[in-house]
Amino acid sequence: MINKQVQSPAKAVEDIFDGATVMIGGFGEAGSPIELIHALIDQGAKGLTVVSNNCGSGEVGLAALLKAQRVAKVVCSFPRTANSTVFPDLYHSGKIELELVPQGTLAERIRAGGAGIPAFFTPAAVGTPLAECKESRVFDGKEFVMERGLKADFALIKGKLADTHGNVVYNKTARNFGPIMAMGSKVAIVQVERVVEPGEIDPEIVVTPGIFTDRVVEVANPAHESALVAAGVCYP
Amino acid sequence: MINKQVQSPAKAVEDIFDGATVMIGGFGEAGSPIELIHALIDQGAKGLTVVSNNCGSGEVGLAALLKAQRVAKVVCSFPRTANSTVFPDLYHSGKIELELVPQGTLAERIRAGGAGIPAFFTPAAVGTPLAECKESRVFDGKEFVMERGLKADFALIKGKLADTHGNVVYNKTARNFGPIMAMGSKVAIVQVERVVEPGEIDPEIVVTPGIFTDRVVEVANPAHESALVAAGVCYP
Amino acid sequence: MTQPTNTTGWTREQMAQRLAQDIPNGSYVNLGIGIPELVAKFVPEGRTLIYHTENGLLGMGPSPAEGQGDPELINAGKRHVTANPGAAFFHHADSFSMIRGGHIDLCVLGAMQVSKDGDLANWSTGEPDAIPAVGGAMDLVAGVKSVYVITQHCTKTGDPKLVDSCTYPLTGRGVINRIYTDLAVIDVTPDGFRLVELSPGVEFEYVQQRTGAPLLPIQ
Amino acid sequence: MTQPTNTTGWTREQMAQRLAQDIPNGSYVNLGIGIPELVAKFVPEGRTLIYHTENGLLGMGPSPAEGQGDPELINAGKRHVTANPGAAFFHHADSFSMIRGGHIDLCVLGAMQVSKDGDLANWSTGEPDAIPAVGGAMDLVAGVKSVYVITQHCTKTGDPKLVDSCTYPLTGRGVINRIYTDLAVIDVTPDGFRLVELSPGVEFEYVQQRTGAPLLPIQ
Repeated sequence: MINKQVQSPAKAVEDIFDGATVMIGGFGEAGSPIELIHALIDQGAKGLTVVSNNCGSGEVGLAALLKAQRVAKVVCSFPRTANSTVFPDLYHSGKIELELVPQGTLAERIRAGGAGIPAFFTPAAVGTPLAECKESRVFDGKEFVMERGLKADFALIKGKLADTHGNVVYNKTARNFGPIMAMGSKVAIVQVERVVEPGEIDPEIVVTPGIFTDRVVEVANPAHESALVAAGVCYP
Repeated sequence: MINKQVQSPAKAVEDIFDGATVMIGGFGEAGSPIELIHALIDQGAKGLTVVSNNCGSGEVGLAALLKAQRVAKVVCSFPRTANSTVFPDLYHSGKIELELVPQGTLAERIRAGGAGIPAFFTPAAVGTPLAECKESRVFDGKEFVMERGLKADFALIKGKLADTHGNVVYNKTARNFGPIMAMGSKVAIVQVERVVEPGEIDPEIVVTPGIFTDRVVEVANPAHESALVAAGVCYP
Repeated sequence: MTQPTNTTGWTREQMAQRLAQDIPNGSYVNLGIGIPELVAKFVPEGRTLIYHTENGLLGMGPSPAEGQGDPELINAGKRHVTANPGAAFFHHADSFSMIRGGHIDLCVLGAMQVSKDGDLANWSTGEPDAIPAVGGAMDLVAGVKSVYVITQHCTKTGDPKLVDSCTYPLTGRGVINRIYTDLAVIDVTPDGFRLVELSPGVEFEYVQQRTGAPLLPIQ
Repeated sequence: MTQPTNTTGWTREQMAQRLAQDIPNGSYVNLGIGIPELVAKFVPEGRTLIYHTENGLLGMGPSPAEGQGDPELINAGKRHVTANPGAAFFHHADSFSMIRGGHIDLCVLGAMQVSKDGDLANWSTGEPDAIPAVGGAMDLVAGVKSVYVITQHCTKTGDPKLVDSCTYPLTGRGVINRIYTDLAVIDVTPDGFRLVELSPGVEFEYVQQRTGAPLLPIQ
């Protein structure tokens, strides 16, 4: 008997420790695991390194986690957002460190971390400030920069549906970083609208096989970041 | 209007040229695109480099292509097969070159080729004869060997169902190398049991997005290698 | 070089329309945010393009009707979009494999500066107080087969955007193939900028004066 | 060291049964071809293991009834298998990401030789006329968290398989954690081979005589 379901977001994130590296899924609001992030705010872990494509908007979800000053460093491709002053304020006051990574390099580093690849070469960023101080090398007459695989202690991910073995399917473009962050993290925590029994998801359509998933938690009606921001919600 | 369907296996492989590198999908008989291989035998291209996990069985499919002496070199993880003397005979008589690659390294090299990654590091084969003469490097105290991405001119792949845009789904463990070979080849040719209109495959369950596929061809009732071998078939 | 924004030449829509003529049927295309997005509206009848958005969708369709959007079906600009028949969803590593692996035929981007060697600067002014943010631009220019820029010929203050060498931080080195501006279509060649076409009523000298490097005549 | 194959100790089934006791509930397991496959039959009641086969299936079930096999649902040994509820299919690069990335808890393999340093040789005799074939063995030993060997203690000609250093070409260096033979369970430790358990009726000296490197006593 294998059952990876946990009963609440709070339970799902209870062992995230101070200083942990946490991958957080989502591209903009699509795929942002808001309920898991809010549970992490409640839980109190601090000094975190967050790996995420963006830095959230308004003062909910990821932006609220930053606002609460729980994050020492973000590894991110696009921390600027129209509707948030949280990251800019922290950045300008020197309260948060930023490692800026091209989006495709970020994705590939996460996948590499999960696939046991310690380093790989990419043409992205060659000749730009983001490749300064990085090892570069010519293959077949073209220059590439070496990038390292990226691993995290935890990942917070939003799926659509999961079974108790941890097989996950996603919703549309909310898939984005979820599958690779499940691979790249030691403990992948996935919130889904519904958890079902093994056998209820066709093995041909599983996107994240259960081996990459450690905990699934049901959030039947997940909030949408844009709706919360429009309503002026500030968490907590 | 985009329509990648071609009318016959013969038409699908007509421009494969002498000396081309051809990736051929399949693990054992599962996913082996027998009808495309037979069309390639009929077509006559020679001096090929074949990238494939195995070397076929009996004297049909891939084994028949080897037997016809169209293949100068195989890049392969497991060329030994219970039911075939074709590869051993060619190998012992010096008529074929073998590049032996660990299976996971082979898969990752093909994916890397398709993903624009010219090289990566893997722990597989470190300290073994297969890593001799290869560059190695220590990351975080552990030794890794550098492997190069692998690209092909063509790929021959067996799917289950495709649409005219080239989106493909597979059948069970016949999926194996198909999706990555579609990525790693310039011209990916996929045989499927049925070609449908765009929209008939749910975008959530597409395994190979159409961008990786160049031609799809219907083979309604594909032969199974084991059945042909059991029946004593020798192609052509 | 500081002069009022010119009122001569193509409008943004006309620039997009001009570019759209040059995209072959069946191309896989990634359109950047801003003017590049306009290109989709002007694809000639009878041609089908397949749009890739790097956040995991191939076969992106137009924006949905007001109020019909799905917050989990968005494009790289985070705007609501739709999925056309024949679409596919995939994760970010697969999406950037399409980009980095050279599977996308064309990418259209905005620019702050393009150099005569095809260098592009479009992600940062390099000002110390700016929040750096790069997104997928560096991956796109490094991986996509052809990279076109669509931009006003000069900045709002009248400075040329086509320059001898970029002063802003680079997005990529030697990556731009062609530039569509309000004044002209210009190729980046091994010899530098070469004029392909002038917008109606605009003369070569007028464009040369507003270009920060020598402009070769139409070949 | 050449002596008849011993008739003392565990049978193949008993070796598999002994190994099966040591696999925790919920483990992700990859079983090699041959004796390793027997392990699945002996998993204690109440424990669920999830079997990975490197050709793209997690949640592999037992062989189907005779004649019920699907030629496109096979395991790494190319035998017909089934898919349990909760299974998933995936492609080869994903499958070896599970292996190389350390996501699989345990791999059980056969061996030609294991050295006191945990080196494994199980893919080639190194003979010049042999057809080299490696499959996924090198990836498995390099990536899986724990790698157990299950093997007869000696070769058919009575030579030890547990050796000071391997004479056959290596599959991996320092990769084996534990060895289950017909005579004993033996750990590979920084100090060399250490006895964990003797099979019933077998004595320490008997095993030591048939082991090509010093055997440390049970700790």
